[in-house]
Amino acid sequence: MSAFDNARMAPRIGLSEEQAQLLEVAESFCRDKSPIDKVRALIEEEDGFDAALWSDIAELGWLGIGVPENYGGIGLGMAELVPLVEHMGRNLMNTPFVPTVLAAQALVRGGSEAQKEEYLPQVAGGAAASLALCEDHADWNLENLTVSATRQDGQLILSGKKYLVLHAVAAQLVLATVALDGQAALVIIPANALAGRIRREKIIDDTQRAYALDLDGLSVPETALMPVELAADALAHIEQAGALLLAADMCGGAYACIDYTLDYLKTRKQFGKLIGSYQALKHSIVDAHQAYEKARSHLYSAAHVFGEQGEGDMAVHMAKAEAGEAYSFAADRAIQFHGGFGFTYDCDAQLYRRRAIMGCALYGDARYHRRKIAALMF
Amino acid sequence: MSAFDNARMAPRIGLSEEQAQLLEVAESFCRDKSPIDKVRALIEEEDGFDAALWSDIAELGWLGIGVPENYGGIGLGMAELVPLVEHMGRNLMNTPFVPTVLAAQALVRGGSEAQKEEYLPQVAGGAAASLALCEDHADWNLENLTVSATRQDGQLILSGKKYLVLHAVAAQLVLATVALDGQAALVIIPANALAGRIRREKIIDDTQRAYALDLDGLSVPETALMPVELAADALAHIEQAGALLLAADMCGGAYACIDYTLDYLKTRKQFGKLIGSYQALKHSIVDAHQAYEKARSHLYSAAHVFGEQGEGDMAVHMAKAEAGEAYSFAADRAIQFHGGFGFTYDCDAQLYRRRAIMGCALYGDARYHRRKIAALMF
Amino acid sequence: HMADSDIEYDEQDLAAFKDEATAWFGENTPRDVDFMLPLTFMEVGTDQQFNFLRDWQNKVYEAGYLGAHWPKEYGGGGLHPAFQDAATRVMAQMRTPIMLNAIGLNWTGPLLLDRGSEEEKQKYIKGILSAETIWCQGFSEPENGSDLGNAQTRAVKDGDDYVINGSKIWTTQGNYADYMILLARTNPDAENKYKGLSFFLAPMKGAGVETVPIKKLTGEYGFTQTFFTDARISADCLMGAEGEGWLIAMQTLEYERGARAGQAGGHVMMMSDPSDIIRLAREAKLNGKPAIDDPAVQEELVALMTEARSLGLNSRRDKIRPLAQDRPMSLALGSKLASTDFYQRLNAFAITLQGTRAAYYVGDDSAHDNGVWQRGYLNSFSATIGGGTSQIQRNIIGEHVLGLPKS
Amino acid sequence: HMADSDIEYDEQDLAAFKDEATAWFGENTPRDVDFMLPLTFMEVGTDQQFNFLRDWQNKVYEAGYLGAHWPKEYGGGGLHPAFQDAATRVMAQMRTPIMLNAIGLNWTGPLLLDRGSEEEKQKYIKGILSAETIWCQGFSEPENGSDLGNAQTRAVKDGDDYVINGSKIWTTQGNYADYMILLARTNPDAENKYKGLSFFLAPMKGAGVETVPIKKLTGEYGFTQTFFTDARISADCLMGAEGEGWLIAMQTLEYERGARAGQAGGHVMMMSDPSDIIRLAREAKLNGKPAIDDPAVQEELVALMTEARSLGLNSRRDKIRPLAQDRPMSLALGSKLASTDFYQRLNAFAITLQGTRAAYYVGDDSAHDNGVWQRGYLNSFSATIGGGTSQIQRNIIGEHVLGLPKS
Repeated sequence: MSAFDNARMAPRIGLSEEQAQLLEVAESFCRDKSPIDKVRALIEEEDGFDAALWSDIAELGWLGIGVPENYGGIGLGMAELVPLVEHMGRNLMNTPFVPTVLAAQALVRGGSEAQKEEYLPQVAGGAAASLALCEDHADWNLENLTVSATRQDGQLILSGKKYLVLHAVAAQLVLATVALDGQAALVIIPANALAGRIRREKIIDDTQRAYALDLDGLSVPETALMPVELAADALAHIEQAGALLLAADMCGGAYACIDYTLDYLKTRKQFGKLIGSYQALKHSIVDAHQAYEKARSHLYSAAHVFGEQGEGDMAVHMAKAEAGEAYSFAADRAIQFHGGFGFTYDCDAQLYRRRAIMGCALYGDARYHRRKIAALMF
Repeated sequence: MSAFDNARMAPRIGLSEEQAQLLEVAESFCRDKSPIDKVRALIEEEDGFDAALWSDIAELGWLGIGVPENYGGIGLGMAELVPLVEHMGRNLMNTPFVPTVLAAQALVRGGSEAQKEEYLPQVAGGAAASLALCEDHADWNLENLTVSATRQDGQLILSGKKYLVLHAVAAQLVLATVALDGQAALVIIPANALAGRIRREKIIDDTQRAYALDLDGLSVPETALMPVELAADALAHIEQAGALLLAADMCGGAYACIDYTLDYLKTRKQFGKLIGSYQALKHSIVDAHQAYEKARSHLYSAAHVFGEQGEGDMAVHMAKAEAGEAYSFAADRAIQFHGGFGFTYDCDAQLYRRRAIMGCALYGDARYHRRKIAALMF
Repeated sequence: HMADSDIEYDEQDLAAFKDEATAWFGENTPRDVDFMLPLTFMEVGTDQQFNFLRDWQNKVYEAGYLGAHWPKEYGGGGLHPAFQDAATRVMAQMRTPIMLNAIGLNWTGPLLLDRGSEEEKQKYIKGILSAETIWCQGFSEPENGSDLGNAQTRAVKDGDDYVINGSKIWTTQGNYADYMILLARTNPDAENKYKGLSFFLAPMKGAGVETVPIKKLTGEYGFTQTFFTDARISADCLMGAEGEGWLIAMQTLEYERGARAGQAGGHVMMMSDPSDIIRLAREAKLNGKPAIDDPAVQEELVALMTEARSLGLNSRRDKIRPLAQDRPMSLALGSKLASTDFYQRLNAFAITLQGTRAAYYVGDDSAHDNGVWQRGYLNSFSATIGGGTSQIQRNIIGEHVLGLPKS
Repeated sequence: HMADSDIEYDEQDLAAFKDEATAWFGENTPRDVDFMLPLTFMEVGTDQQFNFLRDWQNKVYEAGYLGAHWPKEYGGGGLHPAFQDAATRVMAQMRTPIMLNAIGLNWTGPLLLDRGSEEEKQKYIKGILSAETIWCQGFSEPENGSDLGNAQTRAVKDGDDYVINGSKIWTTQGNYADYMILLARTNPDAENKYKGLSFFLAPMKGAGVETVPIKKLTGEYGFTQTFFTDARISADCLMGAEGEGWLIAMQTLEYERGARAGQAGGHVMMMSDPSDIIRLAREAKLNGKPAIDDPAVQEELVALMTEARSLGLNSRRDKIRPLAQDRPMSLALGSKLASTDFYQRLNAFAITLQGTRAAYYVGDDSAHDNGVWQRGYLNSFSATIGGGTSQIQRNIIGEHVLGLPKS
């Protein structure tokens, strides 16, 4: 039945005025602030991002977009974050933006009144934050938790390790998922408590930064525990929000890497002809472009119906699956079509390809999301 | 483990002298006896095959190849049948050959001494035969049987219908699978008993003939029952033998339809250029050719190790899966690359495409056989 | 020329119109027809099918649900386009039989309304809507399947007539048509092949015009090859001026590709609803279990549903400027490739869900859905080949959208 | 020139030789090396790796398991090719470290043995086998990646020398090599671009030769760009006559493509065993279960194993005349495309089995198999791009095997 209805129901897409304005601003801002030579320079930096750029972003108020006004935010939603992250992806921009706004979402949906009042204004004001979700089992299911917390006279004693915590060193607070009395829960860990517990990870995407956190024996006050009764809803929200933003980043990346490859196809000659005139390359870049357009339609549809029961989840799953496949295919062909140059680190194609692999590894790849859709449909 | 071994074990392939000779004979025989205009003429005929050609085949002794010498055969095996069926497939030749030799295999492996002495010499001598295996449930598992037989004073009373019985009207005997006391069994039904119970089916492959048999209330003497203790082994053998021969037919068809398309690509001009010079067509026909070569290697490997425990089954599953996909892809592109002409019934591309669909529907398609391999490997 | 889509209209009138339409089609849509109805206007193979659809189109037109936005003075309804869109959507949702006179409704009609003379509009528009006069298309030729500009059919001025010689192929309903929009060469010596072409509204019933039905790969009919042997047509049949043929033909194709609006409405093709394949996957058995229980099948079904949704989303997104300006025309020019390849993949996959029953074809009791999937797969090539093959479409997108050099 | 493969040899000798080889490699294959060994000769990025592999090749040669079938008088073993084949198979099965001097062993060596002068054979063969003299290849140029015939590096005769100017790219081990097989232009005015080329055995250590390491997309090294600035090499370095360069280069590529025999043996690339991915699929978890339990994963794994087997079967079938004569050269010319695309697909798929751990790269404790799959995927482009891209391969097959017109 549901499948029947879903198929009959005309899928919806739309763009709010705020989205349209942000799309315009983000396009020029990200292009100007993240030229490729700067991206490559940041690769060599330990923290991998530009603090000045970070405060620019804070000043633009982008960190408060998803935060309610009464907590110092602008009170818009996920939909308005999509155009921003899309253009960050187009320009391979790397800052703690995504982990920070996702952490804010976790607080909005899962924090106590006191916690929201304490932390949301900080985050909306420019304090970087992050989420510690991934574990050694490599599972995308956020409720599959081996890291645990136990109560001990007013304190929570944590045990276990978290992985792929984006920009953990820059974050002033890290929200970690833990199993408490066999239930999923979120605890807020301040930066100072993490001293000496952070290891930078060697990840495939050189433009980003991820860290492993050793939480063994770390103790935080019980006040750091987010209300357990809100945890399940908050985690479900994070999974959707994370997938949506990663889809945006990957859609943007797919566009940029197709564009980058087109430049080469229009200027590089072999056997006396521009290589873009050969159908082997032309038709396959067309296929990449078609896949990108498809993914972008799903992305803005998912942004438009985000949060709606059923329809909203389905749209996000589709957007993440399509964006991941479109980006992966486009970047794979980008390397190939650049020939010998494509095999060098100097060619940007590999930067896109590596970011695509990273983007699929976070918040679920195409196979994972198609399974979720199947579960909803069949 | 097994997967590990299988991967390490260098896959084997070889060609016996008999195979080599038959390959040579079959190539010219099938080409001469089955030109395309004759194939098209036979489409209009009710029985769809040429009786004279059938007796030629019988005279060549091909029907006895898989029959032991002491039953009037030549005493070779399935491996020697492969080159013949491959070239029948290349030339879209249609006769009761495949159902007849498979019925013979069923008798060799599953018949009583008396039955073998009575029927095998007939079949080896030119009597067409067929197998009634398929049922309404459309399942490829030969042991999934709803058609049943019950004993009644010395007789077996059958009930139910069989489908896709190839050349049933031409067959002088039909071997049908039935459930007897909840067990799979085979019964031998003489042609005369089938009068008025045969309906010609409308199948996708116009070059072939298939019929539905209404067995309800049909009674045969208990002597028509093949030894029940041999049934399981016989059915397993038929499944493998059937898959191998269909793979051979489809490999042959894939080659022929690539060849047919190449002729067009080398002579047809559009926009002033031979269309075969466009990479969109050239590279995709190359992919079809590569898939064909792959399938053919698996085909002759499967013929070479046919019957070997484990390795034999695996090779047949791979051969059938690869041949089905190679033929389907090649014929699909053959229609497309013939453009407007490809959309007409006059273009042979559709004959190949329809035969490919038929070939996948019989004895299991690629997905089915890959599942079988997975079960063996993992 | 037609109700300006920018002028206001009363939303309540529209809602009322939509309700009436829903009611009318609910009442008048023919039920359980005892022969196979064509799913597209290219599959009209028998007189029975033709007569049935001609009556149906006429009935829909008389009821005011076809050409509702075309000018009153020529036979249209004179309403705002939103009204026809509403009626069209109702027909699609209720899966009513297709409109027969596709070339007239979607190509000739809008073309005449956009650039036809007053006489031409007076003479042809009403008959197009009522299906009284059937139109066919004469662009492709046997030797120039994809290369329309190279058309060789000659039209030689002779007094008040043109004398036509040559042959056209892929004429839909050619054996029924009263008129053909004909692309013919009036000047073989023009500076380039395009400038030598002219555009005619040519009668089909005259002497020297012969149509030969083409048997499709499905075994059915629906197209003809049309032969012109010294066929005389009045010089009035020339549309525009001599040498403008290519220009007019290209504009005509824009209506087909949906890159230009103005079509009379109603659907001329019935794409199988994607949800049909889910129903099939529930009914069909693989290895004794419903095909839909197989995870690999589920994964492909999901991919197909995702694809199906993207087709609708792409066309809606194309109307949202900020989301469609990076590469102008991308979504419009990409839609044919996307939808036709999807439809082919959908039908091909559906066949693989049927186990041994994949072997059956239209007309066998054992065939799933009476073989509609097998037939639909074979017919899907009309869309991946006709109107510019998928390979040509990739050239168009690569060159006109992505700016790549010509092949 | 070498032990004629048609002459007889004693099967027992061969069996004994094989047993000895198995025993020797069992004993001498280095175990638990504490740094990452290159999987191919194109991945030698550090001195540590280079020195290790040079010693290893020398040791294998001294033991008589490399060039066993090359003529004794030049440093070979003088045995029947079947013996070297046996030794090579043992090395592959035991996955021993690769042979370092790939260009020398597989390109220069056989070339010299087939058409080199007596002096050249005396001078170079032994050093190739012992890894004393390392060889590199100088065909491709930055501006002519796929278009070798268009090489622009100049070689100008000046007295007893040639003066070389220009630049070559993708020189494997260029920073270590003693000699380069160099394709250079001696006559810019030849009637066609091919006839202007000549072939040199050029020393790399002389003045005016500079090599600059290229950082690969993996972040590692292994290739250099080589710059010639008025580099003087003796006229004796010319192989064959002036203008024969293209001819000799094409023959050289036939050794690479395996279309010609005579290579010294031993493996210069270690393809990850297909069964490794099955082990990965058992270890890696998807949604809390071993990836291999997922039916969709199983289906792709089976397709990959089937593909892997077909690579071996194709080359065996190529030796069975009646099964390889329909389209001569088909299996030989198709093998590069088939194997390189397969290897890329294998590694790409392996990454998708790792869940969140797909995000790790070489050197992280959390990376599966220390990131060999991620790195293998990125490195796989060296094979789909180098030695003629997959697109060029399809042209070659389409034109030379299927007889299609040139693009």
